[in-house]
Amino acid sequence: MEQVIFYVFAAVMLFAATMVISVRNPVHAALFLVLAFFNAAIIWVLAGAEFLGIALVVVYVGAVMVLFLFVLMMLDINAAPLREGFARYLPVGVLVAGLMVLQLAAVILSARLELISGTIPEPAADVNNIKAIGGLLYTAYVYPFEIAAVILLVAIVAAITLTLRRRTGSRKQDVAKQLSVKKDDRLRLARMRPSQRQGGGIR
Amino acid sequence: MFEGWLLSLLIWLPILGGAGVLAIGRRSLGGVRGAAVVVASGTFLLAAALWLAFEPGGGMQLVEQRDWVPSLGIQYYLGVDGISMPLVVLTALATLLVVIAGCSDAIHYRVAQYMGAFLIMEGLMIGVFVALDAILFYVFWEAMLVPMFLLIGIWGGANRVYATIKFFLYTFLGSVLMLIAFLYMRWEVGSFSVLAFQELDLGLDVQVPIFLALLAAFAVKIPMWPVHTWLPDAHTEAPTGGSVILAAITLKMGAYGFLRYALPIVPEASAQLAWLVIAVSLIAIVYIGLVAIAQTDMKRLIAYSSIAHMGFATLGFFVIFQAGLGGGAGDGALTAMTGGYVQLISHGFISAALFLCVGVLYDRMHTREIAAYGGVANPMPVFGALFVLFALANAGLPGTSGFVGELLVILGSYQASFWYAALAGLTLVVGAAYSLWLVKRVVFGPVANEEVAGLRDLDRRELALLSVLAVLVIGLGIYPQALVTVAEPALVELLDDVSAALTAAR
Amino acid sequence: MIELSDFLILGALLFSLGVAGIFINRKNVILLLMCIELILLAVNINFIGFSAYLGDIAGQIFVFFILTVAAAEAAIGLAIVVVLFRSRGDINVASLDVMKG
Amino acid sequence: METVLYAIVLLPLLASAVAGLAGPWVGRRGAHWVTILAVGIACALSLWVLYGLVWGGLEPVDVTAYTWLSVGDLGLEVGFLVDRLTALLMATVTFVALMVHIYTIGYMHDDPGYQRFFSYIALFTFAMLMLVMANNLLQLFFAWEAVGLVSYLLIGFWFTRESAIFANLKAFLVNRVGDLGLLLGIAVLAGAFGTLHYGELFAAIQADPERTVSLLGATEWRLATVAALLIFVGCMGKSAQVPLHVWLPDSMEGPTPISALIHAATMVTAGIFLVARLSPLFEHSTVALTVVLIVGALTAFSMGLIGLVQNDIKRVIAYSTLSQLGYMVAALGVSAYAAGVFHLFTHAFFKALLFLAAGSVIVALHHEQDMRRMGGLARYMPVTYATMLLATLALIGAPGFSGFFSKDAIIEAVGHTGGPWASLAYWLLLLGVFVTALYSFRMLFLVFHGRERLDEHARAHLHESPLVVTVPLVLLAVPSVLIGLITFGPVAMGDFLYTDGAIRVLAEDTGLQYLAAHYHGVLAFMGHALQTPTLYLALAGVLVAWLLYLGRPQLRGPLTAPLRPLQRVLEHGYGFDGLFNRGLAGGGRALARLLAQAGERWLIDGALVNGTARLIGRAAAGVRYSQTGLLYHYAFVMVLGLLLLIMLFVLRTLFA
Repeated sequence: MEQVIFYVFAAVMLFAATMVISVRNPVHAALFLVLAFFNAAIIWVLAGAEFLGIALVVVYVGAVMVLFLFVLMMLDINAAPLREGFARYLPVGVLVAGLMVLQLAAVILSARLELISGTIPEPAADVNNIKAIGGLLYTAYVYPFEIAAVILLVAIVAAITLTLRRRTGSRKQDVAKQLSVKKDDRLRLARMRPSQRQGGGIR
Repeated sequence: MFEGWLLSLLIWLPILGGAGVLAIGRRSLGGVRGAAVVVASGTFLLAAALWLAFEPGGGMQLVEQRDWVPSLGIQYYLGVDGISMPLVVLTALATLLVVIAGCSDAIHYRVAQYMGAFLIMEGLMIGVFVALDAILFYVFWEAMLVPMFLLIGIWGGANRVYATIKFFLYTFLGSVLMLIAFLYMRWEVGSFSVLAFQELDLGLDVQVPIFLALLAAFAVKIPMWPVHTWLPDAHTEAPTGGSVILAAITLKMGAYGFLRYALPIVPEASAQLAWLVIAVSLIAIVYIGLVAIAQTDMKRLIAYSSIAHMGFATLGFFVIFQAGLGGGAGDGALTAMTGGYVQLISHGFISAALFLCVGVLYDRMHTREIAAYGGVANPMPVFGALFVLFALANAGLPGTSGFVGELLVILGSYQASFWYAALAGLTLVVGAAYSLWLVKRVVFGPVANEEVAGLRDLDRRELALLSVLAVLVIGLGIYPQALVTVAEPALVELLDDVSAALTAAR
Repeated sequence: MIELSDFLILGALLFSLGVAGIFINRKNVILLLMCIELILLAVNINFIGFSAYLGDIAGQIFVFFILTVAAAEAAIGLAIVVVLFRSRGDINVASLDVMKG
Repeated sequence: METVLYAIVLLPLLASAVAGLAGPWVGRRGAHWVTILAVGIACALSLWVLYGLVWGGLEPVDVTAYTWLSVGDLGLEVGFLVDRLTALLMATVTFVALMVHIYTIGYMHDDPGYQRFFSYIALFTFAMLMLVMANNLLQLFFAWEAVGLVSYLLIGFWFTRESAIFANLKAFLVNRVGDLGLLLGIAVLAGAFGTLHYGELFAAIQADPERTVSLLGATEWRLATVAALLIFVGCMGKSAQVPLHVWLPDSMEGPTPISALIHAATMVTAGIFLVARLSPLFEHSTVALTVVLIVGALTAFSMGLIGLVQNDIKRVIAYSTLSQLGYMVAALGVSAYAAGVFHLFTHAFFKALLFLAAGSVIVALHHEQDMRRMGGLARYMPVTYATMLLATLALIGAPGFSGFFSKDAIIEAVGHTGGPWASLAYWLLLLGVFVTALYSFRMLFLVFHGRERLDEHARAHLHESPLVVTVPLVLLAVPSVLIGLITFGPVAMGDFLYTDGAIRVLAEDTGLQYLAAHYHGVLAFMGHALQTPTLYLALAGVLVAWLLYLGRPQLRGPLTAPLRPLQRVLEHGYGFDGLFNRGLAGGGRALARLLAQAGERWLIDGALVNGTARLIGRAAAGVRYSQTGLLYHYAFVMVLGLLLLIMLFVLRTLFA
């Protein structure tokens, strides 16, 4: 039963991935990617990784892919020229991908590694996946966890800095600048020579 | 009193002093000059104290040994023996002279940096001579390139960029190979101590690559034919002081390397490949001597003569294997080795003096072309006399220091082969030809042009500098025993070690 | 029962698709980013598969970190694309040749 | 005794230092007084030493002053060996030097380099004394080079003259070629015996004269021959033997007192001294002695011939010096060391006198040296003329004069030596006598007799030289005439030089020994001369000179016309000068330029150094094309690399 579910979702996922790289419209590609993620999440849940499955949906589908779509739409790229040369590069892509599949298959199917005969055991009913992850994450992996947090922070800062545009000509008020103003900045004393009248004037 | 610290002081006083001079910067020209002279004199006094504290024949002395990077076995390990001590004193002396020479108005651009570079370089060069840890040695060896690079690059002549890059790449390439050799030996011994390296008992198949790696580093520095072409360019472009240090000290570092590293650490490979070094040395003596004749630039000419003279040193060091090494105290090996060593010190004096002389002329006429001069002795009789003296010393006239080394090397190499001696002896003719032809064209003759006629003779500072060197050149020529007493025991020890290693291998 | 090899083959195919996508798409940087997401997903699937197979939860922890980093990468990557678009007016991969020697 | 020796050597050195370094403070008078005083004392002390050694019961001294350098067992020292040979030369050197010092006061009167000159000649005296007093070869080499140095400085004394500085460079370099030989000879001896001390060396050679040395391949050479020949090369350089003679005529660019002191009386005879001093070595090599004989005889004859065609008064005397040096060397070649040294001794006086007299003429004529613009000077300069005549008579070997004894002894000694080479040398030397007489009297007649060919200005100021010039002339004339009569018997014929072992002769039947055995006093020797061709050849030479230059000058043209080609060869000095200047010096410079250009600039710097840099640059330019800057290319390469890597793992781990 589980195997059937796995194959169905796996097939859908591979289809979605194929569409990601082959559709003309990038927005469609993004939507197919969303589909692929959904399927992946289901497969993960099937393998007993409930937390990550949920997280994948929430974080990726909910946040990352929306960001992709947002950027795609915001940039407003016309789709037609973007797909040029698709046919030209297809053989290379297929060749590379095929080679890679062959090699990976050689690894996976090799008898020596004994990967082929392994069966994934049923997840034990009493194990709470989220609890287990939490237990590990906050004890043994607490430092990497903190680092991951910092990485996210840095990513936020970096993304903002990169995209921030200081607009010229906006009449924004800068309080700090107003406060730090000094006399010399505003006032200039001009020294002028008393003009000498030559002829004319009052005698 | 401070014997446990003397070597460290000798290294760090000039370096810190140099930093201090840099700190004075542009604030006070007089302050910079005064401070530089004080630091250099202080270092020289310390070096003099070193000479007095030194006991000839006492092996490694004034040893300082502290951990530096214990995990890698790197130590702060210093010591002097009869081979390194005179070189340390020579370094201190040459730097003092150069700093005093630099107090003239010829150096007016970034004086503090100029002085600072020399003082820092002095400390580093002394470090090269007293380091007994290979990594420490390597650090000093490479670090020393930086001030020299800056000196040529900033205060140099028109073509200085080419010269500096050539200088740097050449020397750097060679020394990287040396580092690899050090790392290999560290792996064998477990520390970087030179003395431990010398105890190593390596097979010939390992010794040969190590020797070649060391040869690459030292041959470039000396420099030996055919990796010598950086020297004429560097000399020509360097300011006077840079040339003096380059010729008087830097070249000696390579020769010192042979004595401290190549010969004692890999004696069998040295014996095996001695023919190569001998051949190259003889080429240096004859071929480079001839090339010197054809030079039209005074500094290039002296640079080529330096190469030829250093050929004598290397000939002396490597002819030992064929000159009856191990045959007792009367063999030619010791004679040749001592000759090579005396040649180092002597060349330090003579080349320094000659470059200072060229500097004197350059300061006045701003050209190094021989053709621009002629009859300089007419307006500058005192200078002319000194220049002739140094040129004659360069030609190896007896009674000057230049003769001692050449004589001993010729006597020693005769024991190896009559033809070595004959080829080396050709320098008597060739050396005289380029030295005296230079004198003829520059010093003698009728006054060549208006500018020469208007030259003024040496001022007091220049006279003092050249007189000191003249006294040293003649003094070493008349009583070389003073130097040999200090160095000979160490050289004998070195020869004994080498011959013992060769006997053991046989 | 799901076999371990099922997971691995799925990951391998997905990975290859991602790589092929990088080659096929030469016009749109955003698509490249998406392909990278695919590749990372393939890796994650392998991790999950092994984690389940070996009963070791640590594999899932790694997936967690990969997700974190991938999210950061996507955010910064998109930011760069935005800047690129602003400065050059398009995001054609083939026109990104400033590094040409 | 030792104190005296130190004083003899060091006084001139000190005086030189005072005159040279403190020149501005001591002034001109100070300079000449201090040097003359020092050399005078040295001369007096030398005479005392000579007297002591001969009559006063002094023993020969061999002391070490200090150890110059000791390396292992090889001790190189500075020390003195004073025996009769040395003492004789010390006396000669200091006496001639003293005369030249005094003479210089007059000769260099107006020269701005007055103090410098005195400093140099005092330094020379020091160096020459060190040379003859050395007790080891190293010190001899020191002094050998030192006299060469002073010679260099003095030839170039007037350093603003191009010809002078050319000549001094040439002199130094040619001498250096000889010095190379000497140094190698020293190396051979030091290498074989481990010592350079004369006594030890000679004892070692005596102990094993057949010792060999291998120079090239397996061939063994006799050590004595190799060492002697190499050392003789040194002698050829310093004593200007063919073909290393080319520097001496040019050295006449120096002031005349120098020509007298250095290039006639003392320095150039150092080579003769050297061979005589090393007689225990040379005696062991017949080959070396034969070479010495041939070279000496050739020089004696060929250089005399060149003297015939010179017009410069100093060059005539210079070639005469060369010729006489050849006589001395030839004497050494037949083991007639005593005769050679004796000729050295007498020659020092009359040749110095000739030069000084010539100098007197030159000064009187305001530095005119061309004999074609002289003539009839005997009237104006009687003292100079008289002394020059005496010196010339001594030179050509007029009976009774000093040169007669010494030269006749040499010719007779060579004549009484057997062997083909000796016969050839004998004939060359005999012809040389004729030539000597011819050029000497040619000079005398051209300068002092005949028509006055002076210009008006010179004639108006013509007068005899002052006392400081003429007194030394007279003082030198006395020994030139008399010294032979007095000393010929003991020095040349007796055992003066043999008793204390200064000179050693191995063979029992040398020509000189034959002469000595048949020697019955000075008068008998002179009488014997009537039966030898020497005297008549000299007379013939004088007569021919008279005929051609005074008696029948109109004959000169027709008589010499067939000899024009020979004359041209002689005027070019057999082409040696050309060979040296163009061939060796020019060739050397061309080679140097070629090496500097082709070897340094093109091969090493161009091809190797900058070539490497260029190659790397080119390679980099090529590789640059691979850096398209296109992302997907990089990605493609990355993936390819990944594929390869996986392939590697696959093959390695799975199918191994």
